[in-house]
Formats: sequence, C-alpha cells, structure tokens
Amino acid sequence: MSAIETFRAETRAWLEANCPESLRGAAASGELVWGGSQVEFANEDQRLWFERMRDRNWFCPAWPAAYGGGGLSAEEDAVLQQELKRLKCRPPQINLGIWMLGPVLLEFGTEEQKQRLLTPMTRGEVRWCQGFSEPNAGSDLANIRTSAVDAGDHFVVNGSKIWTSYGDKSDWMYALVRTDNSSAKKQDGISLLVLDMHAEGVEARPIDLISGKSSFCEVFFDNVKVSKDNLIGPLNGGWTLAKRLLQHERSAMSKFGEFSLPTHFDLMTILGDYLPRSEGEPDSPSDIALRARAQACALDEHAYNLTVQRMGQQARARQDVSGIAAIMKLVHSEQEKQKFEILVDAMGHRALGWDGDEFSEQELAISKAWLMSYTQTIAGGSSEVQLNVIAKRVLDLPDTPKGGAK
Amino acid sequence: MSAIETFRAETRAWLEANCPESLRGAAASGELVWGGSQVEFANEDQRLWFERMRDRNWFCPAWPAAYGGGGLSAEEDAVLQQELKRLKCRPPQINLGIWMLGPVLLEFGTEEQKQRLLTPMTRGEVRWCQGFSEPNAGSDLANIRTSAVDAGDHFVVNGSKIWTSYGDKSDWMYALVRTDNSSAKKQDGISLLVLDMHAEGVEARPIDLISGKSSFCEVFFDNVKVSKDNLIGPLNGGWTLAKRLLQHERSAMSKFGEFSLPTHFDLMTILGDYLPRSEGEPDSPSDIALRARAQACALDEHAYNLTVQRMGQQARARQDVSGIAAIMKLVHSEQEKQKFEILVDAMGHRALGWDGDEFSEQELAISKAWLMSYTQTIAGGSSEVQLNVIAKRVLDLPDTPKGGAK
Amino acid sequence: MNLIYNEEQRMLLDTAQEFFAERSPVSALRALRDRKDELGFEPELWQEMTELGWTAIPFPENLGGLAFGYKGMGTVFESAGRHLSASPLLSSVVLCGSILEQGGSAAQQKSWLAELIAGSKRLALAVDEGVRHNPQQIELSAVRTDTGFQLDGQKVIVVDGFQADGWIVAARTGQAADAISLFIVPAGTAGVEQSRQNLIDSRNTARLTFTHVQVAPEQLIGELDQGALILESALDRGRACIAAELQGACEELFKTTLEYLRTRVQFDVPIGSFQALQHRAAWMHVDIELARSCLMAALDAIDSGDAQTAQLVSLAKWKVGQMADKVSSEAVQMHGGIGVTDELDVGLYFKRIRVLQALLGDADYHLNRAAPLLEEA
Amino acid sequence: MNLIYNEEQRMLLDTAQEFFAERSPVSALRALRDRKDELGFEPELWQEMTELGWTAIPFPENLGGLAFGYKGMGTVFESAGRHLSASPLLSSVVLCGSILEQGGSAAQQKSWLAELIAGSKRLALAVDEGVRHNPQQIELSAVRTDTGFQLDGQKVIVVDGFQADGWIVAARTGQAADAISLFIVPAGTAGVEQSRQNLIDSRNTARLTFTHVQVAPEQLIGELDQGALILESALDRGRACIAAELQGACEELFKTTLEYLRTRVQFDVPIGSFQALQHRAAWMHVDIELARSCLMAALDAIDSGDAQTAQLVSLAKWKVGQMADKVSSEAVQMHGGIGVTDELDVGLYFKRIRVLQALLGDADYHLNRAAPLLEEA
Repeated sequence: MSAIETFRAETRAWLEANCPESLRGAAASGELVWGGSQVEFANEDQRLWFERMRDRNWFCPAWPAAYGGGGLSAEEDAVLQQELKRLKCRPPQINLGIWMLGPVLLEFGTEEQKQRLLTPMTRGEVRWCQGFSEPNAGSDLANIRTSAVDAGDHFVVNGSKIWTSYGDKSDWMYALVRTDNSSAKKQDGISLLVLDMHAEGVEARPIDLISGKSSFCEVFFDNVKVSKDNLIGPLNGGWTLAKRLLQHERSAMSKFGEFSLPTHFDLMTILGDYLPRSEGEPDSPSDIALRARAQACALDEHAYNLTVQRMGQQARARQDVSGIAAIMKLVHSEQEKQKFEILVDAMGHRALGWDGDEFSEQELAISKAWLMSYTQTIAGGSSEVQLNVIAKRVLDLPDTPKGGAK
Repeated sequence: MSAIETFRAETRAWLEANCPESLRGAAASGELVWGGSQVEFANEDQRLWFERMRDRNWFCPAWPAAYGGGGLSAEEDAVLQQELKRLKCRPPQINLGIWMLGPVLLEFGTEEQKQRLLTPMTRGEVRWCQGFSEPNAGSDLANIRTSAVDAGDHFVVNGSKIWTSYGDKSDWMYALVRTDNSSAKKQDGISLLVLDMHAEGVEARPIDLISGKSSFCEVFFDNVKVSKDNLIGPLNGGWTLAKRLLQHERSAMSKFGEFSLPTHFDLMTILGDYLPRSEGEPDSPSDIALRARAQACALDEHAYNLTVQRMGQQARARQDVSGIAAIMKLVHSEQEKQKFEILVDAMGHRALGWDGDEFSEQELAISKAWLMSYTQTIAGGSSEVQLNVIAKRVLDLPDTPKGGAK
Repeated sequence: MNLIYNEEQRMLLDTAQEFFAERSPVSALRALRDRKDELGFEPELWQEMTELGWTAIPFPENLGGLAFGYKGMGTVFESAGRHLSASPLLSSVVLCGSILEQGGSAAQQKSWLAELIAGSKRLALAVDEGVRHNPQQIELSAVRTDTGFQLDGQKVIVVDGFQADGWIVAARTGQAADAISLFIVPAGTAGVEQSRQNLIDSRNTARLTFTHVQVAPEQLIGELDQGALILESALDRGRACIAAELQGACEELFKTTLEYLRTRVQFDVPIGSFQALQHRAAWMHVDIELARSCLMAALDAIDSGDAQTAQLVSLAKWKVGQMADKVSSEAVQMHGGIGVTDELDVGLYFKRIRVLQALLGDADYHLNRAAPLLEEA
Repeated sequence: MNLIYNEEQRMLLDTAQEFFAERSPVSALRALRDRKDELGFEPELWQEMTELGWTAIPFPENLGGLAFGYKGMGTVFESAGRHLSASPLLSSVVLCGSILEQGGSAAQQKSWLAELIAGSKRLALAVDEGVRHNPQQIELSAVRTDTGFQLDGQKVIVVDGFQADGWIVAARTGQAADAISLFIVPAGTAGVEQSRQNLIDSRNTARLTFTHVQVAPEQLIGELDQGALILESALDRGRACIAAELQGACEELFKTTLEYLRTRVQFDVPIGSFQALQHRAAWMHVDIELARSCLMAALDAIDSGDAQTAQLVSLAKWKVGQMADKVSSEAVQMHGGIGVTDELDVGLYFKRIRVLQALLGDADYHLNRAAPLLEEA
C-alpha cells in the first residue's frame, strides 16, 4: 500500500470512528457551529466533533503545524476532503477567518502576526467577520471612506461598515480602511487592518431586511484605537490583498453552501403539493403553463449543477476554467430568484405569509427565502458587476473610452 | 348646415362615387401604386383612382394650391382623412417625397425649389427615395461620408448610400452629404441635397437580405454633378433639416402601415390551423404551453393597439404624449418579431420553407415575414437607439460623463 | 372606448393624490405594521375618506351614490397605491357594495349599503377557499333548513375580513357548477370563527370558519343559486380597482427608482448613466405605458357596460400584474444593497405589489380569462 | 459522469476543425446554395470524410467501426457546425447506421451498414409525418401481403432524403401505440415518389410518398412491431449530434459577434463598449456554457449507456436549442443593418440554427421529455 493509500485508510477509519452519525449530511442553517469565543453547541455530538477535529489539528489541515495547522501535504489534504465528503461530515466549525483571512495572512502576514492570529483560528477560539462594504462603497468597493489615521503607535479608526455578517457575534474583524486621502487613484490609499470587535468605540447593529431580521450588521467605529501591528501587508497596499481575499470568498461560499442548505426547497416537489393533479381530470391550462415554466426552471438548475461538475473536471484536467467560474455566482443567484418566483406563483397566498400560526413553518420559510433571494443577486458582487466582469475579462469587450459615448 | 358639414357631405359623396370598390380595404404589398415617372397600374381601377385624385389635387390636399396642392384648411383636411378612413380608401399613390421631403421643402425650400419640386409631386410624376444611411453611419447617422464638393456652379458627389428603399425605381433622391470635413462637430458639416437618380454616375443595386430579394438598395455616386439650386436649406445646415425629416418618418410609416398589411398574419388564427385540437382528446402539454405563450403575445399586441388609441386621445386632449410616442416603434417591432417566433414554433417545418411548390404561398410568406421581422428592430432607429432615447429624453437619465465609467 | 381621464376625473385624481400624500403616506403603513395593528388601517382616515364622498363614487344617485363611475374609483385607487394607503375601500365598498347594489333587496340596500357608504359599517367578501383564487371552485355549503340556511365550510384570504361588521359569503347551494348563492353574515353570528392571516403586506386578511352557522332567509342576497353572475361582476370591479392600485404603486416606485438612478454615485458617476440600467429602465417604462392602456380600457368597459368587460378586466389584471412583477423586482435590484433593507420603502412597495398581484386572480388565471378577446380580431 | 473531452477526443476535435475550416468553410455552403445544388453537399467532401474514418466512429469494431463513441462523433459535429459544413453524416451514419447496428440482421449489416461506413451508399431516415416532430404519431402503414409488406403513406422533412440510395422507413404495423416497424426501401422501388423540400438552410430535405410500395420480408429491420425502441435510440443519437452541431455553430457565431462588437465603431467608440450590449453578450456566454454542459452530459450518457440517456439527450436538445434561439437572434440584432443582409454569413448561421432547432423535436417537445430527470432529485 502506498503512503497515500495508507493515509486514506487511516483517515477513513478515524472519521468513521469519530464523526458522530448526527453530524453527517446537510444541516439546517441554525445547526451549524460557529467557532469563536462564544462558541455554542446545540448538542453533545457537536461539541465532540468540534473538539476531536480541533485536537487533531484538522480545523486547518493543510496549514503549517507551526501555527496549529495539520501540516498535511496538498495530496493528503485532498484525500481528507474526499473522505469527509464521502461520509458527508459537516464542517466542525464555520469561520470566515480560516476560509478568507487565513490564506492571505499565510501569504502576506509577518511571522509575529501568523503566530498571534493564526493559532487561535486553528483552535477555533476566535470568530472573524469581514469589514469591506460601506454605504457608499457597494459595487464600487474602492470608494471606502472609513479612515485609519496614524497616531504614532496606533491608528484611530472612524467610519462605518455595512453588510458585515454576524458583526454582532464576532470577536475580530478584517477591514479595509482608508489610510491615504491624497492618492490619485482611490485604490492606492487603502490598507487592510484587523481589529478587535470588543474594543471601545466599536458598535455592531443588526440590519432588518425585507425578509425580516438578518445576520448582517452595520458596524460603527468611533475613535477606535488599533495598534499598528494589526496592519496586514504594506501601508496603502490593502487593495491587492483585498482582491486576493475576495478570490477566496467564492470557494468559501461554496463550501458553506455545501453543508448548510437552509433554503433548498425542491421546486418540483413543492409544486406537486400545491398544484395537485386530480385523478381523471385534465390539469387546467394555467396549471400546465405554470408547470412548464417550473420544468424549464428546474432543468436550468440541472444544467447549472452539470456545469459545476464540468468546471471541477476541467480544473482537474488543468484546462482554463475562468470562463465558467465567472458565471457561477450569477447563474446560481438568478436561478434561485426565478425558482422562488415560480414557487410563489404556485403557492398563491400560502407563500405570502409573514408570521403567525396561519402558515406552516415551511411556508413561512419559503416566504423568507423568496425575499432573501433578492439579496443574493446583490450581495457578494451584484449581478450587474458579474456581467461587467464577464464582458470585460472573459469576452474581452472594450472599456468605454474617456470622453466616450454620448 | 355649417361650411365644414357641407364639405364633409360633398367629400363623402364624391369619394363614394369615385373611389372604386376594389380599392377599399387593406392591400397586399404588391398592390399599392407608387407614383413616379414609371408609375404602373395593376388594373383599371387603380388608374382611375390615381387620376381622379390627382385631378382633384388631392394627392396633397392640404398643400397650397400654388404648388398643385388641394389648398384645404387643416379642418377640411382632417375631415377628408376621416372620410377616406371611413370608406377605407387606399391611398391613390405612395410617395416618400410627399410624406417626408414635401413638408420640409414647404418649410425650408426657396420659392423656385417649391415650384420646381413640389408641383411634380402633387401630380404624382416623380418617385422619391431617401439617401441617409451609409455603411458607417447606421445608428450614428452624423457619421456620413458621402461628399459633395463645391465645383463652382455645381457640386460633385462621391460615395455611397445604403438602405435606400426602391433606389432602383426612383426618379429623385433627397440625400445627406458632407460639405465640410473640417467642422469640429461632425453634425455641422452636413447638407441636404436633392439629386436626379437618372444622372450620370448614379448606380442603384438592390440588396439581398436574409429573407431574400428586397426593395432596399445600395446607391453609388461616382463624380455625380448636382447643380447648386438643388441644395435645400443652408450649406452645412442639413442636420437640422434631417431631424425634421425624420420626425415625419414616423407618421409616414404609420400611414403606410395602415394600408399595406403585407405581413399581418393573425397569430391565434394561424396557431389554430397548425395546432389543431382533437375532439375529445386533451391538448398535449407542449401545445398548451405554446398556446399560453401565443396568448400572452397576442394580448400584448392588444395592449399595444389600445396604447395607439390612448395616444391619439391624449393628443386630442392636448396632453403630453412624448412618453408614449417614444415607445411605439420599439414595441411594435419587438412584438412582431416575437409573434413570428411563436408562429415558427407552432408551424414547425412548415415555416422553414424557402421556395418551391412544397410550401403554400402563405407559408412562404410567413417565412419571409419572419426573417424580415429581424429587419424591423434595426431599420428606422434600432431598438437600442429607441431605448437610449427613452432613457435620456423621457426618463431623464444622465449621460455617461466624459472620463466616465470604467 | 375612452382611455383617458376627463377633466372632472383628473381633478379627483389631484385631490386624492394630495389627500393620501398628506394624510396617509408610506410612513402611516409602516406605523400600522410596527405596532402590529390588527385592523390594518386607520379608522379616522377611513372616516375622512367617507366624508370626501369617495365611498359613494360608484353607486347610482337613488342609492345615495355619486354615479361617478369606475374611472372615478380608479383615480382614488391609483392614488392610494402611490402612497400604500390602507383602507377598506376595496373590500367594503367595491366588492360588497357592488353585490348589494346589483343583487341586494331594497331592505338590504337600505340597511347595509347605506351604512357601507356612510362608513358606519364594514363588510368583507368571503370567496376564496383554495391556495389560488378560483371562484369556480366554491365548496362552502349552504343547506336549506326549516328556518333558513345552514353554512359549513371555510374561507381564506378574506380581505379586511378580520373584525369586519359582517361578511358576504359565497356558498354552494346546488350541484350545478354555477349554483352559488350569496349571504350576509353579520359579525357575532354563532359558529363563525375568524383568525387573522398575517401577510407580507401587513394589511388585514382573515380566515373564516363556518360551523353549522344558521342564517335567516332575508340574509340571502338576490335569488337562490343565482349569485355567480353578481359575484363575478363585483369581482371584476374589484380586479379593476386592484389593477389601478397596482398601477399607481408601480408608477410611484418607478419614479423613486429613477430618482435613485440619477443620484446614486458609483465609480464616480451616477449609476443611471450606465447603459445597461438605462435600457432596463426604458423597458420598465414601456411596460408601464402598455399596462396603463389596459387599465384604462378596463375601467372604461365597466363604466360603459362593454360586452367584453370581463375579458378587458382580465387583460388589465394580467398586464398590470406582469408589469408590476417586473417593476417591483427591478426596483429592488436597482437599489442594490439598500434596496433589500427594511429602512427603505422599496420593500414595502414590493410586498404590497406582490400581494395585489395574487389577489382575485394572478397572471396565469387572467391570461386564460382574457383569451376570448383574441377571437374577435 | 464525464463532461469533458479526453485527450484523444480533443485531438480529433482539432483535426475536424482544421479539416472543415479548410475544405468546407461557409463559402462552400453558399456555393451549394447559389447553384441550387439538389444534393445539398459535396460528394468529394463526403468521400474525404469517409477516408478520415469519421463514418466509422460510433460503430463497434466487429462491424467495421472504430468504437470511438458519441463524444468522438460530437467533436466532428460541433466542428461541422462551426463552418456550416454540409454532409450526410447525420442522416446516413448516425440515424440509419444506428438502426442497422442495433436492429439490423447480419445480412443487412453486411450489405447496408458496411456501405454506409464506406460512403458508397447513403440511407436517409423517414420518420416525421406532421408539422412538428412526433415519432409517437406514425400513420404510414405497412400491411402484410403474400410476398411481404405493402407501404402506404407519406413522410416529410426527410433529412438528406432527396436522391438517397434508400430510406429506412418507420411504419405502423399494428394498433398498439408502439407497434412500429422499420423497413429498408432502396431507391428505385416502385411506388416511391420523392420531392425536394427547399428549406431556409439550403440543405437536402425531402418529402416521400409511398403508394402501394411492395417490400420483401428481408427488408424488415429487427422484429415486426418492435421498431420503436430501436428508432428512439437512433433518434437520440441524432438529437445529441444535432445539439453538438448547434453548439458549434453558436459558439462560432458568438465569436464572430464579439469580434464585430470589438471593431465596429459608432458614435466614435467600438459598440462593444456599450454596457447594454456587454450585458447581453455576457448572458449569451452564460447560456453557451450551460448548454455546453448539457451537451457533454448527453454525449457521455450515450457512451456510458446511462439509464437516463433519453432524458439527458432531451435536456441537451432543449437547452442547446434555447441557447441557439437566443444567440442567433442576438447575433443578427447586434450586427445591425449589415446583419440582415445576405452578404454576411450571420444569416446563413441563423437559418441553419433555426432548422436544427426544429429537427427531431423542438424546445417544447424536449422540455416535456426531459422532465422525468427532475423526479429523481
């Protein structure tokens, strides 16, 4: 048996012995464990799985052992991921720090920063949130205004961030801040800073959405002191790091999506419940037309899933996948929106409930998910931005020249 | 009886007595009479109607009698139009000169030009065509390059025009030509010229379209001499006149559309022929879905027709109709395209015939009309240009500023 | 066919616009929602609307009405739509009022209709039973008894039905498909249970359960088994008014969206200068204009008693509904992140629009019902 | 499920691309059209394709094939699509070849299949009778006689059917819905009349009329009444190849369109810098990628004998067809005036694409047929 085969056999055996049955398969959103100082477990199995994986240093299996990682080779890590997938093990914890900031710290952080920041991540002790967007910097991220002013041994941060997921429950934030107002290109005056959410002057307020309460927060900074060793990478060099971070966002989101399927409602199944066919009676023309629309939508979802598969196969065959990768977020979010529109059509007033006992839990969940689907085509790069990126980077269509179209 | 009531009664009586029965109601495209030196009549009725209207000076009923017009007041003209409509009389002749150039000549022409050019129009003796578009001046009309160079008592014209309807059958053309290459704004170097299509150096070649032969021509000018009294309006002042001319285009096209309905195929009727319902058998789901699409399309056409009606009523009530007027061409052409797409889906291979005996005349006509419908969303201001106009003039959305979007 | 408002109607439109803008702006709906108001509208506002005579608009003068027709009613509904102003005008006046006008006995008209017009009582129409609107499938039964009728069954999505002074209930009284009868059931009648259905639009909607409910013969409206036609005609008036409310809401939402496009700056330019958004906005304008024409045709058809009223109403409900789907979705998307927050009014418009779109028949339903229009051509 | 071409297949793809680009570019189709060529393809080209071994690709080695599967076939079809290259590969090899492979007797395989592979004979499949594809509704009858069978009826839209060396005819031989039998009818058989149906794509399509046509028992393929399954399987192979041809044609047309957007200047800038066009082009790209995945799944399903092959083929024909509708329409519109002239190749692509979209089942047909895929999830 080759070394890798041995590793696979051992890993499989360990996972089978240590991953509790109840933590295999997709979880409802509320059932996921978020690592951090306030980590909460809904049951003993969750705690066991968390502690066992932590103690095996497998929260970050491929990170160097020096920072608490598992020290696995890329090949071993791939095997571990395959085995986790085979058993459908849920991630023992969810943590933006590991998925997004971590890889950037490994690449750009100082040794001191790696020691100080990565180790607690690999122990699941710190919950991280992201501070990028601002009210005036949505699609145009470079427009951020939250300032970090040099005050000798520390920065003083003022301003606000928006759309920070779980800002109210996180321990630390990685944030883009403006450290130079004078640069000609606004991208050039931006730095990447990490900061303690418990520090004085930081306030996180959850945002109400059209779908009701949300995990998104608005975060306000009022003269927050941040010591200078929390600057990641060069001063005014944050834009490059931010772009790198956002590259990790997609894979993070897909990992997240794989295990938490809070909004997966199967269109055709639900359609069947609300558009029942009567024995012997022909369906009404309007039901048939709706069913045809639903079929088209569900088949489009099928085409999307095949495309996910194809992208993986192309990547493994070392073929260029940039053209496919660029469509994924756009397609998925737009398809979800369309799916819910059809569901709402089919469910009539049953999909229009807000709260109360008059509607089933599933019905209320569908209403919320429908409204939330409108968030998906905006957050994380709006559909418009996705289309711009496809047009320019994939299709190589020209920019509008200066002094251009009238 | 008031004077206008008397006029109405006389007009009605005259029309009833003089408009042959066979010339009432919409005509197939080939059955319309085009005035001009080569005027052709398919039958005696056409000749009679042409000559009677000509002799009553009613080719241009509201133009001054001095130029061969009918000299009617606006009120009388309106009554005449109503009575023509009531009896569904076809226009005795079709002539772009009357509908488009005529009004501009009346406004901007010299007295000599009016005498010389309008009088033959009102006699139906000259067939006119339009020379605006060029290969590099499609949506961007100001980009024309056909040049008219001052050579003392005449201009020398070189270049080419495209999309000239019936360029090969016309006697005269009104054309936009570049008379100044040095102007900063390209609109400022353009003049409006009329010229004899039979002159030396003029060649008109019909253009083949995806639908086959067409009435559009490409017209080439090779050192064509045009005497200076054929310049309409000021030198380099043609752009203003062109815009005025194009305002008349819409009403001209709608008049034309009213009487020549070569492509009016009723969607639901044809659908019924090709998607027959079997007695006692339920329709197939795919037929039902197609029928639903067809219904939606036909109802949209209904909504369009109601909008035409509403626009007329608002105009009569002296309310602003610019917001409605701006959508008409766009909606109509896009709806037609959509209608034919559905027809083609319903007719299967019967709509895919090109020529030969294997397809009925109607089937071949539908194939051609379907392919031609693709021309409608491009010619006469593409859908994109229409949308730009709506966005900027109706919705008041801002221009892209210089040095704008990246 | 007259597709524009005349001068009188335009004056009424201006009055209604001003009234709702001042007395019931969107913030009023927000306040009702935030305090979880069960009635879903402000009784004082309703009283003021009554005093302005709007509850009398559609009725003939001999019944205490103003005979100002459904174009008149349309002006009020589109103005209410613009400001998301909540009132029981649809349920009590348009739907129940029409039924009483067309089918009510003199006594019923005297007691109930007069009170509806005065605003001193409110009725709500109980017709739907299933997931989607379908007045052809009524199963709630009314069975003859020695003293009258007994009602058993359930109604859902009864607009303004919670805490109404009574309900007009559509009940099956025979085997034939259209053997439907209409009954007035006053609040407090034994055996009627009401529960509030809280929808996303924060308005008043109720489920009603009827268990062995006894009603007297004089509570029957019109002839036994003959209620379907009266019901359908009232529903059509209601659908046209809903279309007007939708049209108003969408035009206002579109206005707000255009303003946002002109002022919101990203990448150093107003986002309204991006051509992709310009074209989408232009298409919204196109749909709004086409829908407006259909709405006006429907209102005019009702007023002139057009033989194709039902089809024209369905055309309007379909086309306006399709437009509303698009305008509301695009409005949210074009507002970006802020558009999905509760802070902006955009979401309130979105939710109300989507409920109106489903009420009394969605696009699929009315597409089919409008189809006979196409046979005439 | 393997959704990409392997190295061998990619090599074949490159060869095919080069071959068609050089030997049968769009100008070749234009020439065939302009001289109103009745055959609709160049016999020399066909001979060269045969020599390259492409007619042997899908067949097992014991039948003289290369056993290179439908992914292999797909590479040839998408390359042909890119250049609108005309050949009887679909009709003779894929459709008729599959039937002979799966249902033919040893003698039939020896005579006919070997000749098809060698390119020395051409067969065409006669299946459709109505306006739209529907192999469930075959009415052409084959009735037993003393000496064999008698065929009566009509077939339309027989691809490459004009002047073929023979036809495989799907005939009704019993009352049961699927009582279909397949017969080989050589050209020259008494009672067969052929007329050319001139379609917009300038390819070879025929109507065949069968009047008291006598066929011998050995012309029956497989068992009597058992032809439906074999037919359906061959049709699925054909549909997948059509999808591949469509995909290739659309990708090429899209490439041309992008090039035009980059170079055509209006209002002093390349029109490809207009954001509205950019977004529409981006959506085209999205559809092309999604369609590509479905196509690859269909080809792979055929090669691996997937239990859901029929549904996956329908998914591909549906999705590729929808994409093709959009890409071809947008290509014409984006090319503007010049796009509707015959001078540009855009129109030739448009016309071929629209014919392929309808052949062997349009989007509506395959949407329904693919639906069972959704039940597994």
